[in-house]
Amino acid sequence: MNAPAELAKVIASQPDATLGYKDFSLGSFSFHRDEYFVHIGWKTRDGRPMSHTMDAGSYLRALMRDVAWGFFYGWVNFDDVFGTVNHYESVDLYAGSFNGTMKDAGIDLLENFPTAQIRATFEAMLDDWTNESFDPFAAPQETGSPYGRKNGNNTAKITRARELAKRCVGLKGDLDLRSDERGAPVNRAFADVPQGQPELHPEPGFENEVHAFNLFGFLSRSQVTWNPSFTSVVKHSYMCPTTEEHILPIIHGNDRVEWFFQMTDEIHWDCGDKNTGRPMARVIMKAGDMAAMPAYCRHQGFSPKRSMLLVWENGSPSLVYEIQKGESPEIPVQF
Amino acid sequence: MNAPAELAKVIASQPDATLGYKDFSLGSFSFHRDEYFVHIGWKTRDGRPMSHTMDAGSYLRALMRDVAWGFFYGWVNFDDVFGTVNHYESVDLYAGSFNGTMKDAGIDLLENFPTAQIRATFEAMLDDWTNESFDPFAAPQETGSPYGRKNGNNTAKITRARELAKRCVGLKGDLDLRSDERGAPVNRAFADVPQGQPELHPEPGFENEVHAFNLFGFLSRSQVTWNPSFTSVVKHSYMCPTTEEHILPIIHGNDRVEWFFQMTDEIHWDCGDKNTGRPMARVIMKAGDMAAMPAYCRHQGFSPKRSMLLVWENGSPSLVYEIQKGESPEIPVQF
Amino acid sequence: MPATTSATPAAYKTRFGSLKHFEKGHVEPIDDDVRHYAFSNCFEIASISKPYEKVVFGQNQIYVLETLRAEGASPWYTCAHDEFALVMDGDVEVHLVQLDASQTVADKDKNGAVLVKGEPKGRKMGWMKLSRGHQGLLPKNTAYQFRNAGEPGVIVLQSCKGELSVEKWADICQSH
Amino acid sequence: MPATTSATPAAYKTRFGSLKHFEKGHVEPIDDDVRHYAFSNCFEIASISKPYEKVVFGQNQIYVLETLRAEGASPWYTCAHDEFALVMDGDVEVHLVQLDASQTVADKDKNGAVLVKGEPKGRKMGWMKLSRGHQGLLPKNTAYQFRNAGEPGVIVLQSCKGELSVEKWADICQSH
Ligand SMILES: [Fe+3]
Ligand SMILES: [Fe+3]
Repeated sequence: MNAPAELAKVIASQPDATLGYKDFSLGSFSFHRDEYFVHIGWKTRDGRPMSHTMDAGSYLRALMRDVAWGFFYGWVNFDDVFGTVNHYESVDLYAGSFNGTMKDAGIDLLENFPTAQIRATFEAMLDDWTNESFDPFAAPQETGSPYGRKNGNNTAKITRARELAKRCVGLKGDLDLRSDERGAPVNRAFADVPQGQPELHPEPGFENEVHAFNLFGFLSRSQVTWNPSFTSVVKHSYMCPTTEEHILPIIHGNDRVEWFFQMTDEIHWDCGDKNTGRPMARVIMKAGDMAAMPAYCRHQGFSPKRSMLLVWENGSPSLVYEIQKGESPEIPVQF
Repeated sequence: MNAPAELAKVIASQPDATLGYKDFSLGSFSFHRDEYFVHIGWKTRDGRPMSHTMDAGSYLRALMRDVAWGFFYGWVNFDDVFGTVNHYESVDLYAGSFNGTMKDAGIDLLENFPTAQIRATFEAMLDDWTNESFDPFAAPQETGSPYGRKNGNNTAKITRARELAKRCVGLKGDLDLRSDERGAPVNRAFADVPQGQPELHPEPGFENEVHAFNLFGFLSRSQVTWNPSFTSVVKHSYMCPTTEEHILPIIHGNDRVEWFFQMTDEIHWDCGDKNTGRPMARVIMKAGDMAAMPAYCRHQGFSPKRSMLLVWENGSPSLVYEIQKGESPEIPVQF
Repeated sequence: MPATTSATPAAYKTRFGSLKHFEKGHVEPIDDDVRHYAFSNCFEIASISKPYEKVVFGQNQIYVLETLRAEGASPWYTCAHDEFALVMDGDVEVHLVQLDASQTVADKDKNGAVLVKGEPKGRKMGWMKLSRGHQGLLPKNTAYQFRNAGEPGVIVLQSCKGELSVEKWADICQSH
Repeated sequence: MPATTSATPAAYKTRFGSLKHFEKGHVEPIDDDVRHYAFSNCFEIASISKPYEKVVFGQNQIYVLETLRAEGASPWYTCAHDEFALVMDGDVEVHLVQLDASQTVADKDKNGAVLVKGEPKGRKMGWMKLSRGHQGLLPKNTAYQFRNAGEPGVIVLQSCKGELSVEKWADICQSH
């Protein structure tokens, strides 16, 4: 096992003389970006070169989530070919391993990396390949083009910290409410969301316990899309609401059942088999709808208007072991 | 059989009060666009509703080709789910019929329409859903966003005629050369392509037979991407060169073998099974490379820089019948 | 550098659901059992629920999300852990009492709310009024009561499954 | 309204291939036989060809695309149908003669070029000089000759398969 400093060493080339971007490599994988694309290269087990091409915008939006979420729960598929699986202390990087045909053909590659190593590489890649005019967290109508040659950086926007309440948003010492002053104006698509806070009538001494906040108002001020925050916590039950617009940049395959509560507007989900990618269901969710994503599926959402989605996650640390032992059910409920 | 006028009747709603776009229907299919997406709806054979969501930009770029090419040869897959099959006097419209899993699950729908009917509907849809700032023929770096609410039209750009030489570009009475004056300036990505015409030394009376032209110069002035022209014709052998940048907006499944000659720069192709979509090969083509697309595959290209591709098609009218009778080989050559 | 094409900012209408007006989506199965998606709608559930019936509509191991129809005054509840109430429709008051140790849940690890036996004893902590989109903390070991005076409302409760939780999945979920 | 982010137009370099410098791509099979893609490269073919060997590198029923190494003067050819010559490298002169009926191809439906027997008889039509990217018409029933004086060049010929066409697919195509 290498020392942490060694693990976090990023292997990158000098910037390309014309394009301005660096090439990266991680284990047996190579990464190259040009004006429009990201090219991923690897070798099959019998030594033949394989490659995969992704649109640079799609790739950077996916990479942004993978980095910001710390590789999240389970599978972060950038598309039908490429992605990561989180093992919480290490991360699998793969090409083709969760594509039914590529896996069957044996031309896939999966390599495991210490989390520090893949994180450092992904962070450096994200910073080098994101131009100043492009914000991968923003909705397409809110940002510029991801294409073209290297043109500055957007480091502040790609290093936003995830907002995680410990007990509840707005409690003393916990995550603050969002406001204009804190750099969180109301999003154009939520201009009609009432901003008033709940009436609180605490008796003296109970000011931090008689507590409520305007969750919809809080979400209307989200500056990012497809990036859950924690707003309230019951033991290891996390309310992770988020605002969604356009396409979820990843196809998520959770290692556990995950629940979606659609609080406003609508999202359409494509659900497929986690291991092969073949389509299994569409889930059309409107305001007030609840649906579970079974643990055997991967899912990608489409939100026509910025909407409020409550992602409800079970973050129990023992769950990882139950999943490994096959004791965690893949379906949400039997009836 | 209905009369032609009846066939060309387009079924469209009034414009949506907020979005400004019309809904369309064709047979059992419904079509709706919003700020980001096109939503396609149909019913399964047992009467259940099914739907499919596509990014509006991807949809309009694909629709543009399907309309401009008169439904082309064989399959024009808009993506892994939706598309058309040309039968030359009629056209199949389908959802899921060439997706292995959806077809096996029996939830797909395929309906056949007279060409005049589907063409009129597609043309009206393309015109209504394309805003003035978006040119679906242009490369992403050359045009504005396809997203948002209805904002004008771009009729001139979406009704460009396909440029088809009868014998050879530049011959008297045949397709003209391109020039600044004719509205065809040199593309930024081909500024280094020599514009000189070949030296011609005809004897008197042979001016229209001692003929040559600068094909690369002609292509450097293409105003569109992924839209082949005819430049020279030998019997039913058509040279269909085209300039490519970013992603081929459709996944083409030809009904016959098709050849690609990469004249400059490079294109990477994803090739999959025509009937199911499962991946079969990647083809990396650089300047001077030739490759055939077997008739059993569907293919989609990725061109990092605007490049010149010669698509070489066999347009023999008898080929359609040979294909129907299974007499046309699916592979280009035996060796 | 926004790529927006509109000259003027467009006015958006956020769609909320309510007991009186909700549109329910659905699962479109391709090759799967729709019951595995446990698809329901909180407004539909509340429209067929008894007042303050704690209908589980999301569960993950010990954890639940429940839909409650807020109509009139609820019983007084207490719970050994924090809970949170998100109001999805109507106006709901939440009254809180710092419960005497004698009335709190004896088992500190007990999951889910229980009914307070008799009237809650202890100092009044105060109350709050929640409207649509407001989320309130129900601190552990307090007594709380929901009160709704006007049109019935809908609460989504973040909690653990307890003795008052009602499961009727077949009644609330899309099954084919 | 271009979405370009650069302030100044970027200079692009178009990559052409040549006999002296070409980079060849390849097929990456996933689940298919690479031979079904008949993958070759005109510069590589020309680099191993005899002068004016008509190497078929694309075929579709009766139609072909051939790669010719242009080096010195070719024989005189004639053909019952139009052909087209696209120069991919080097400078190539094409000399044309309006062939006397006695020397043209007797079978009007015959596919592909044939050698003119003896010196071509008929009026000189003129000549043209083609450089990289130039495409010239080789009108049916004329005699034509390619002449290359400098470094060898490469021609891609659009024609039909004929008696002079050379097929050596296994030598030019990626086979595994
Ligand atoms: Fe997820
Ligand atoms: Fe094609």
